[in-house]
Amino acid sequence: MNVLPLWLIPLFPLAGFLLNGIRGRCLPKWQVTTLALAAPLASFAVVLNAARRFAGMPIVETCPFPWIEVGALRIDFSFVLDQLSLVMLLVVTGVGLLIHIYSVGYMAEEKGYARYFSYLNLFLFFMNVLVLAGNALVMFIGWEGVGLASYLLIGFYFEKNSAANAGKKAFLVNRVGDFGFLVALFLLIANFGTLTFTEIATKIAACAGWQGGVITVIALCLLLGATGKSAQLPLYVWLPDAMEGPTPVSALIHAATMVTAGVYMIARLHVLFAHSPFALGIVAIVGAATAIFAATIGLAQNDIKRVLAYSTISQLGYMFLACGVAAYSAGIFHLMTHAFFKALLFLAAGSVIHGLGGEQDLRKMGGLWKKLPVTFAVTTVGVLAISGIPPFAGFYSKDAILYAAFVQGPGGMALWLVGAITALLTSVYMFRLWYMVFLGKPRSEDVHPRESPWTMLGPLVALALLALGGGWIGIEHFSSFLAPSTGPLSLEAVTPHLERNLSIAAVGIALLGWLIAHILYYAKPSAPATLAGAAPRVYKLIAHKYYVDEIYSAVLVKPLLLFSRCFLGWVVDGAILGGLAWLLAALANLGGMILQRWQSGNLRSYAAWIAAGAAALLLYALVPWNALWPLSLDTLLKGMGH
Amino acid sequence: MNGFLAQQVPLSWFLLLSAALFALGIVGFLFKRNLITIFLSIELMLNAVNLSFVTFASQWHAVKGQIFVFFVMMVAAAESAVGLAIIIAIFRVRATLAVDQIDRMKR
Amino acid sequence: MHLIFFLIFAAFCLAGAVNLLVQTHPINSALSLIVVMISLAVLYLLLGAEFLAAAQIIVYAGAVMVLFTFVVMLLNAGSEERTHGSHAAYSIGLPAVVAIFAIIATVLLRAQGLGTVGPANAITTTEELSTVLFTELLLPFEVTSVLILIAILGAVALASKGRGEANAPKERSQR
Amino acid sequence: MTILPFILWSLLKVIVATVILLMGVAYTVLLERKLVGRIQNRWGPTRVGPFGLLQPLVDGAKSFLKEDVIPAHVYKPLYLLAPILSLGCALILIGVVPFGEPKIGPAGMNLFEISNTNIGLLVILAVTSMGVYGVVLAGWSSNNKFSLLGSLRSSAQMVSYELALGLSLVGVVLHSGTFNLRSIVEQQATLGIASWNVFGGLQFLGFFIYIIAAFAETNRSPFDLVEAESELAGGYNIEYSSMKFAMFFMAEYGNMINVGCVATLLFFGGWTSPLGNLIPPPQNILIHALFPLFWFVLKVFSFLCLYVWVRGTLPRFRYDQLMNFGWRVLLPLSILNIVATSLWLAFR
Repeated sequence: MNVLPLWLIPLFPLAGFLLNGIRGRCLPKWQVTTLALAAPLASFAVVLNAARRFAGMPIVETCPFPWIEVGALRIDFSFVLDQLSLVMLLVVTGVGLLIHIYSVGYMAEEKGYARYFSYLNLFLFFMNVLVLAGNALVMFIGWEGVGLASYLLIGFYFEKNSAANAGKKAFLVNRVGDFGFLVALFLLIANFGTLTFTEIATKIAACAGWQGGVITVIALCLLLGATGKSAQLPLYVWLPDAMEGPTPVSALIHAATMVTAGVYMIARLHVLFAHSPFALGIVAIVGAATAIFAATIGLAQNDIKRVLAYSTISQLGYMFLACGVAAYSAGIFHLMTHAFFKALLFLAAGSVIHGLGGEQDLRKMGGLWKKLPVTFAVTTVGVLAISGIPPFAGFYSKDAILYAAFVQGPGGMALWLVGAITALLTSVYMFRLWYMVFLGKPRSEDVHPRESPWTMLGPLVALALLALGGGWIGIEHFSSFLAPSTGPLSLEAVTPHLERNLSIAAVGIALLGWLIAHILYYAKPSAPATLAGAAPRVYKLIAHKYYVDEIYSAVLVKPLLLFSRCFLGWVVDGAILGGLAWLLAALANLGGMILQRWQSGNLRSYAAWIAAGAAALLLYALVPWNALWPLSLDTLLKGMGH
Repeated sequence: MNGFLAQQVPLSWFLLLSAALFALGIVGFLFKRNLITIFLSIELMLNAVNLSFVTFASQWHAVKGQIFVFFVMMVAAAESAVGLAIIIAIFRVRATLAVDQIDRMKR
Repeated sequence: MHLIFFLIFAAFCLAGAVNLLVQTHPINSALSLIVVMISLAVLYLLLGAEFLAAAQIIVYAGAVMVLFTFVVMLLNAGSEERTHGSHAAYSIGLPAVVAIFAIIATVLLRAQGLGTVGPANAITTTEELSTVLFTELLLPFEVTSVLILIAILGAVALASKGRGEANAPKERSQR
Repeated sequence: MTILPFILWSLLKVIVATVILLMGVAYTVLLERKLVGRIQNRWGPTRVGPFGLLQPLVDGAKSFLKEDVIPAHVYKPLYLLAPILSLGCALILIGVVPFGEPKIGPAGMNLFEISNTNIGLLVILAVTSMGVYGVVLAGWSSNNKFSLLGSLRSSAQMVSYELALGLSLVGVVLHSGTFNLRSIVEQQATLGIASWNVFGGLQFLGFFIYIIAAFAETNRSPFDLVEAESELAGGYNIEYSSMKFAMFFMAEYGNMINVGCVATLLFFGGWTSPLGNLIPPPQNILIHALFPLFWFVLKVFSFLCLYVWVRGTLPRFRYDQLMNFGWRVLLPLSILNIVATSLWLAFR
């Protein structure tokens, strides 16, 4: 078992980041490109090598020196490679590599080419650290690092105010989640005395009857962290705004990899959730609610990337739903297929935007299938995959999740229902997008679309193939492979009937959604408007994304601002601190006025004072005060003590 | 005659001399107006201290006391080089060596 | 013999130091200090520190004081001016000096166990001195050499006319 | 040891040595005038006495008898002090110089040296370093710009070259392991010329640095910028006349003799013969006593001739050349000599 050292995997992107970040400005473009592509390629090669030789036993690699050692607590800098992280690594480096290649074409004309790629490599570095982490603290480093890279890349066009604000928003909202994660880390240290995943598992296993209690608290804190990073209710608000970044970034970070870190984290720490049914239920409810909530918003969005963003939130909800019903492998399976088809859809959208010269509004597109044939083809694959139509990848994973939910009993039925409705909505808005972009008549005159270069189309085709065939591995194989890491997928009451019926129902739902979209957006283009007119309030509510941003602004941001300005600004800073400062200044001034006569600048006066000081010191040191004066300072202090 | 020759000198006399020289050095520092003379007074104080070092080295039969004086000499040499350079620099700017007139940092 | 020498050269010392204070011209003060230093060298000899006696004359009287006289001559320093710049020097400094001397003298006169020196006392040879200096105290010795190097550089930098100062007289003449 | 004979004998030795030294000084002047004359293809003094041998006495008498002028504007105390200091420093050095093999005389005294001290070499350096004050004070107290320039030059020059001078002797000290001049000489006696420090001690470089630096210390040509007749009209002693001038003059030649003595002692085996201990000492007590004295005087005499020869041959340095040479050539070379010597001593 000669696996190359694990630390090589994050090392290459880090090297790429450092080289491009420091020297990139001065290098010619082809060298920047080579460097930027070599990093993920090398990482991917190492991961492939590891995957080929992986024999089922987790590989742990620990830095020989202790990283943090406080009392009994010892935290090492360790990496671990097991089934879960292997799958994740394949997705991260593989999709990452494709998106790097795509970016070469997409970003070719942009300023800050080297900066872009150095950030992208930085992201890949931190993502690899996150995935490979052998304990929660290393994971936290990756967690924060991807947040940083995400912030930098969302604000890549920092000249644009909206982009800069979106970056800040993402950063701040993520802080709320990170707070949860940190509290969970502290609780873990306090209760288990370790942060290493395997040790936590053994310590929990040691007392099998331990349910709920502090574990629930830890799990809920972790869930808060996960909702922040993975854009779940209530912390999803940053993700739609994050679309301000370049489209490949949206594909890589905000669809395929980083936002799935929450799912990964829950799967990684599933032992905690397994001992807290309550937390698990909350996970499922959050997932289901987010899924349907985001899907409804997605129906009414007109920005191509925002539709995809809400779709991403919705699909992430699916993954949480899967985790919530303890079907972690199903969640990871969906994570993988979603990475393929959502990256594909984002990149295809990017190709459309690129072809239209930056246009993102769905209402100005239409009939592009002739002009952008390859993009059209791959988008079709993506849409079919996300809608869950066999034999595309999405069908298998979504089916697995819905099935896993369904078999959970009555509560599971409800979850299944929500999931099914979400699937319908997903199908509707995805085909809506498909119809509005590619079919029908061109809605705008002044667009001159041109097909993208092959550096962009190549990755698209590759991802399309993955989106087509990624699910054929089947949930049974996948979950049995993952079983050592995430536990077996417990599908009781497995009856072939039920599974087949549910699959047929899911396909039927997806086809129904297609039909609705066909009617509304192709056959009868005027229908949506009448529909919106029929229920204007509902339409307005959805179109304004349920006013969540406004509510957050009114409930949280505005009062906080008011508090800062009035109390902190006027009272604390102005009156108390300012007054104190003024008082101190006045005192200093007064003292200075008195003392400045001393500071005459005359050397001899200074010397006189020095001599006086020396005389005083000598007097103090050499004269036996105790003998002269019975009440010396020492006796005085002693007397006070008694 | 020989008895007189063998007469011992108490070490405290050396120390008293050292103290007197030191005090005279301080007085020089306080009451001399010329920068160079003030500097000379500092050297006088250093020498006074050196004398007490050598005396104590003799008292305790310790070589290190003498080595300390050796170090003081080296440091004093360095100090006088820098100090005199400073005096030259001051004189170049102020055209005077009277300390009472050199009481501003700015020109 | 020691007593005679001590009395003679202690007297020279004190006379030189007092003369340093009394003289108004810096060159006289410097010469008085040389007298003090040479007398001190003799006292070192009495105390058995023969290497220090030679070093005292070579380093102090022969190098440092030459530098002083050189600077006095270079700056063509005149006699002291009678100025009254500091009252503190009289009102604070003088009592302080008296106090310092009085305290030290009191302590010394009351001290017990201080020895004496006479012809029978051993002489510290240069070998003894250098053995300690180059074994136990090698590091301080080397550090001192660095200090002296820095002092040389500092002195050169201070005394050489910088670019800014070379222009300074011109500016003044323009005003 | 009783004290009174000790004091009397010491006094006697001091007087004899000083008188001989002063006579030596006087005749060194004659030697210089004769030799420089021959170098310049003239006779030098010939009139007074046979070959002009009485010339120094006549010169001395002239100096004594001339009117002793003290200019009105000089700073009198220092003006008077300076020549005394100069000559005093020049004469005092002979006190530590052993000029013959140790011979125990009456009152347990060594006849051929005034005092034998552990730190003889350091005393020589100390007194040399004090010698600068005579020149400096003379120049300053004369209140004359030429004198002042001369003394400024001299103090800078002497301080600069004293460094190289002191460092050049470190090699010898390292080799002999003592500051005691008698021990240094006795160590060079074993193999005669082969064990002299300049050859056997490998102090060839040290000797050259010493002799060059010593020329500068004594303000002799080619380093006589302090006097520099053509530039400073005589330099520091321009305001001096009669006996006070003669004292400076004598100090200069006394210093030459001192340098010759030190070079002889440190580098050329002192009083030992070129064959050293290789030949048995002569049996006759008188010859045994005077034989080393002869060698010592011969060696010093050759150094005096070297002085004169150099003066007759080399032109004067320019001032910047002088400083450059001292700081950039001699000082590094002397440090090199120390390093090389210590390495040799450590690894031999």
